[in-house]
Amino acid sequence: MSEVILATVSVSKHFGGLAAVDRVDMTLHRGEVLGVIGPNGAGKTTFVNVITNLLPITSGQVYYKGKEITSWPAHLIARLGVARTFQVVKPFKRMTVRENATVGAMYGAGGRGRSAAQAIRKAEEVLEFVGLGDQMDKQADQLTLAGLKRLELAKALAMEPELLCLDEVMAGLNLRETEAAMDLVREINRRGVTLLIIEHVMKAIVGVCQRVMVLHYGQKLAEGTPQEVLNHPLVIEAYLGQKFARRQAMGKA
Amino acid sequence: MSNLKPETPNLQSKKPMPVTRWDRLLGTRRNAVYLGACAVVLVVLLILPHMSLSGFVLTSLTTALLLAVRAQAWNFIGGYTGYAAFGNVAFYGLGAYGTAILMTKLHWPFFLAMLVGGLVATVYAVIVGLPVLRMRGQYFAIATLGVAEATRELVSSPQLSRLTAGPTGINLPFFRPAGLSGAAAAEAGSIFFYYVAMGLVVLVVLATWWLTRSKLGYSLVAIREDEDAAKMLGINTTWAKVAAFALSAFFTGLVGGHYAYWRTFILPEEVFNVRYTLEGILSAVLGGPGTILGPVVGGGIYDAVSTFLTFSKPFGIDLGQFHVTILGVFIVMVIVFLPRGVADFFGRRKLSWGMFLENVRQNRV
Amino acid sequence: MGILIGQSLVNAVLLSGMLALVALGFSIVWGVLKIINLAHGSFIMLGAYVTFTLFSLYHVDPFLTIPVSMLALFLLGYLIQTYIVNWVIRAPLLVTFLLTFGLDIILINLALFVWQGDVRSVSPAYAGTGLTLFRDPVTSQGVQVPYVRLAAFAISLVLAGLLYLFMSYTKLGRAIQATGQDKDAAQLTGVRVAPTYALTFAIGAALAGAAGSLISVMQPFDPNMGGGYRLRAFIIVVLGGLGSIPGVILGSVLFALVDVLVGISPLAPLKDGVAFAMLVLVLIFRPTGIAGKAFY
Amino acid sequence: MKLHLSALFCLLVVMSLAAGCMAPAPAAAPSKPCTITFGAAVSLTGATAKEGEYVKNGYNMFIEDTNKQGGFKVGKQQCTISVKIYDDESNADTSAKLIEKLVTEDKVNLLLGPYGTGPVFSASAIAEKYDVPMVEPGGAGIKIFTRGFKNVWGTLPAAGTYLKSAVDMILAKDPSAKNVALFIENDSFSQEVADGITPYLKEKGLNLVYSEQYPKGTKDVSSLVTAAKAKNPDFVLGASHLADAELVVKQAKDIGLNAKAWAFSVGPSTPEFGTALGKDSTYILGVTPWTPAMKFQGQDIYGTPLKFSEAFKAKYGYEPSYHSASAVATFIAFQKAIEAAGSVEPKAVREQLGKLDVPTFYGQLKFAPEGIIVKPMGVVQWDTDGKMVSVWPKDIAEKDPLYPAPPWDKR
Repeated sequence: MSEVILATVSVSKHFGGLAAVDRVDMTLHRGEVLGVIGPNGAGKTTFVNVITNLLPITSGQVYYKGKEITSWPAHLIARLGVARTFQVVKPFKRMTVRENATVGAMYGAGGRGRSAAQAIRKAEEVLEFVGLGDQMDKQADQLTLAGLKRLELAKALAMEPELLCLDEVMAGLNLRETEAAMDLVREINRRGVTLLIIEHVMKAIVGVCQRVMVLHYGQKLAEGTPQEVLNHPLVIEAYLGQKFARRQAMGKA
Repeated sequence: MSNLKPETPNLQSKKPMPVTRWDRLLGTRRNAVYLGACAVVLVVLLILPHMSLSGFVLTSLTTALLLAVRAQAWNFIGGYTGYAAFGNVAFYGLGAYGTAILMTKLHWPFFLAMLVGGLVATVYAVIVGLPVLRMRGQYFAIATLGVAEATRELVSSPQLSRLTAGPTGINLPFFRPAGLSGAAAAEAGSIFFYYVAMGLVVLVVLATWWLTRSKLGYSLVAIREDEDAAKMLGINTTWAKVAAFALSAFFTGLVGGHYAYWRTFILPEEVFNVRYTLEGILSAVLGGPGTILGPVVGGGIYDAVSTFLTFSKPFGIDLGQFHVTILGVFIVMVIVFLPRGVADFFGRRKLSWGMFLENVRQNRV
Repeated sequence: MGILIGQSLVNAVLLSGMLALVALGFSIVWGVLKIINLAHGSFIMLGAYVTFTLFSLYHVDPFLTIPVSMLALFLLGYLIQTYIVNWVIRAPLLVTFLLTFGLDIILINLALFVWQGDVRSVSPAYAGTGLTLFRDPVTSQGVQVPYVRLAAFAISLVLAGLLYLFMSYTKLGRAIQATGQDKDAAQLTGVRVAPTYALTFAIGAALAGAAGSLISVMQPFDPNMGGGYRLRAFIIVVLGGLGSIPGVILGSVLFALVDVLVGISPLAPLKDGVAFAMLVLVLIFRPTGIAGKAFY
Repeated sequence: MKLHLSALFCLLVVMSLAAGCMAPAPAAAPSKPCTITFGAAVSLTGATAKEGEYVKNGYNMFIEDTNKQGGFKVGKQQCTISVKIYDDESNADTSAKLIEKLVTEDKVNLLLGPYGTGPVFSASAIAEKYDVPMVEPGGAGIKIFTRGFKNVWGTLPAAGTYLKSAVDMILAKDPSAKNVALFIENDSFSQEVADGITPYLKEKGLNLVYSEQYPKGTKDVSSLVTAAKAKNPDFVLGASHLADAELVVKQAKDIGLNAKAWAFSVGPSTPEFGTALGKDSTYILGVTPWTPAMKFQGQDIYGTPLKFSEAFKAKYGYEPSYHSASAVATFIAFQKAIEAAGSVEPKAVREQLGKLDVPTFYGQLKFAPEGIIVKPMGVVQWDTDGKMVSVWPKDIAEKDPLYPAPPWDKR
């Protein structure tokens, strides 16, 4: 098995009394695609936020390529080669698409010693790759949702990361768009980027992930290949339970 | 902010953001007309002093230029970085005091003293900025306002009076051009301070132009648009913000130095007058924050308007009592109908009165 | 020495009452409308002048003028919010900042036109009288409690109390709270935002008016008096924490204590500077203020 | 689009220029048959609008009365005089701009001064720049005169001397007085007052038991008053302006700080002080260069303070304060200098101003080498029937001072 690129040791994040992430251990190997699934509020996004130290960690350690990076400044973690996208897209609205990606190219893992001009070239290359080549001069806030998701991806890729955390890049995309996105993700992985994917869209998970981890109320419920996990009794219970809940809620509304 | 990219073609996108089109217009290096306009203005400004204007007109122009610099300096932190700094007068005052103290106590030459005065302000900005820039929005605004007030009291406190002469202020050496006297000397003086002010404008505009093409510039706008996303892309936001704050402080400090030597005296209540902060911000907003030339133009317009209100009797009516009131009304009007500043005019394909109402509609409840 | 400390504490307590009233209106406007009202100082100033005018022209007792100035400022505030501030309320913070600054200039200069720049002062016959605590039999010195300040203190607390009740037990009050917490959600539950904002702003102005009336009895004033109070309101609200009436009171007590204690120390000339240093520290280490979080 | 831009630039330049030229034409060009035009920037709006108005009224009244009597005598001919007054908004920057305008565009012959330390500082710097003499009625800061300027004269005594005559008076009344408390506003003028009086107290063998500064525009001095009370001083001095003087008195009464005498640099000498504080103002001492009650005998169109104040009252309907008198004094200084020089040439006028030594309704007009008037301050007191009376120095006083001041509640 290849080198461990990211490892978390009983990572926890508490908001007041509530444990959003509860003693989660995880290892991620270079070149792997790990899916993290779980019902809403299971702590998936929080988990990523803690790894990238967008939120201060409560307890536990995070290791990147064997080096402990627990609560390093976020920008340093990013420069190490850990990129992420946001579930709620965060484009730089009053910049053009090109400029958005350029920022990533300037400050990411590959940004050091790169001149503005070089960064711009890099950005254009990445934008072509994610399929925004024809919209580089648009204002970011004029893109469609699908476009914004791609832009989110482009910003991350422009950083030339070794590890890329994708937070629900497929959510809200229609079937065709999802297909396209999945191809894109596979392609990214084929180019040697390790992926940590948070998804609701099971299709996508099964389609691209080699390994899946299930979070429930912040705790790790199960781990294994997609098939194993999806047939895991606890997982089914968790999801069905949630489905019932949702149905009842709809009944009320 | 698209002026980040020189080669950006000037294409019409469906629903252009005003700020951007303005930026693009100003930012496109190959835009001959734009360069031409700059050149024309530059030449005009260069020859103006020699068109035998009265000392008064020269002084008025000088104040306009200085205001332009203050506005553009604020633009670094307020316009590009999106942090509403309300304490820039602290840097203005420190620049003035630094210059005054160096010129009187150590008898340094003016330009050196002014430069160091600016650096004093810069250092102060770094020290203050590290804690204060951790706050956002209104809290930051208030904190900076507080810092400015506190700085004034500190400078005029008996504890520091050995250095700053406390509240009684400092007299600077009087500008006396060698070998000249009377009217000639006076004119030489006016011209000297005019050109220094103009030099500062050119300097600050070039600095902005450089900034918008530099990595720092990119990170500042990224921070303005979304600080978390910026962090996640590997931007050291703390450092970037402090840098912007320091840059802002440096130029504000330089203006302070110019002021001190020009006025030949400084008093705490004068050089730390919150008026200076607000004029700067208003000019920047008037012209269009986050643009290369907007604040400079805004400074010119603001000064012209207030000078006009002070001196003129439109339709023979003496505004007398009311000119400050009218200035207030003018500010309110601009804020209500043109919150994006004059830059807004350049964001539209065709200008119509409708745009004002549109602005209101965007922001009202 | 004992008297010095005792007197200082009394001063602090009495001062805090008045400051609370100064900050209260500022605080709800900020908390609910999310705007810093730079014209708050001018509202206080106008309140003072209402009292001054009634007192000097018709010899109305200053304390009886409080309702008048509150009503006057309430109306003014309502109009300003409805016809000016509501127009830009959703614009970036800078815009509302500058707008209220413009209003401030206008109000001050109109006041200068109407009442001139003279320093005014309202001195009823009973001004300065008070009761003496712990009178020392020998020197017959003691801790003085001036009636005027005592009354002002009481009135401030009463108004604060009334506001609290209004906010938590009336329909309107709750509507204001709801709007403050989440404008859009409130809208969904049928709250009409624009008038609610206007009402809030008006209440803030009315409280400022009351503060002005009280101040006019305690201190000389002129049209430019407002600035200082505006900044004090800032500090107090931040100290106490945005969005809670008890917070405001806590903040003003804190401010008053610091103000008075620094006042009897060699740092006296740095009074405000110390206050601001305190402000910055609080903002850094406890951005929600000391009593923070709670909401109107 | 692009045209917009260049258009905007032109607009900017044009507007600035326009703003300059927009102002009305000079009231009197120097070419006219012998009219002497004076220029002044006075604060008619802003913080010191009131004092500015006093000064302006002084100027206008003198012009009228003088022209009625044929104006100034320059050499053989009689010259009518006129003054051009702008509003400096109590703002030093505007003040400088305006003086520059008066000199370079309105082409005034000589300059009168503004009111307020800041404006006087910047205005006088412009006067020096263009080498045009300025006599100013409204700036007592010594630093205005220690800049080596040769064009600035002032008719207010130096801030440092303000409280001295008050102290002299108190000691004359009561040699046993020992302990002094001093409140100082943190502001240019007040600081100089304090710097002047502090050594003087030592010199007189008094001991300063309490001396503290409070921020400019402070809202509350109760803590300072409390601290001073703990030192129970024999008399209290204030280096202050009107607002904070009133504040100190109000809070001294609140907190029961009593003393045998109270004296303030600025405050009690202005009429508002009495109206504002009512009976609390009684017994309080103020210092002033001039009151209508002072017994000066002058060789000028008014002659005595009383005549001046009657004329002033008749014209403006209120009793003149020292601001107006000082303003008129600046004019008289010019009149005497011009008539002695027989011309309005700056150089000649400067010379004569330096030599000036004449009695006027404002007292002896004589300038120290650096240009500030040499003149003892008079002491005034608010007496029991609510009038401001001059009580010191003896030779010009109308009454003997009331001393000691009873506790607040006994007034």
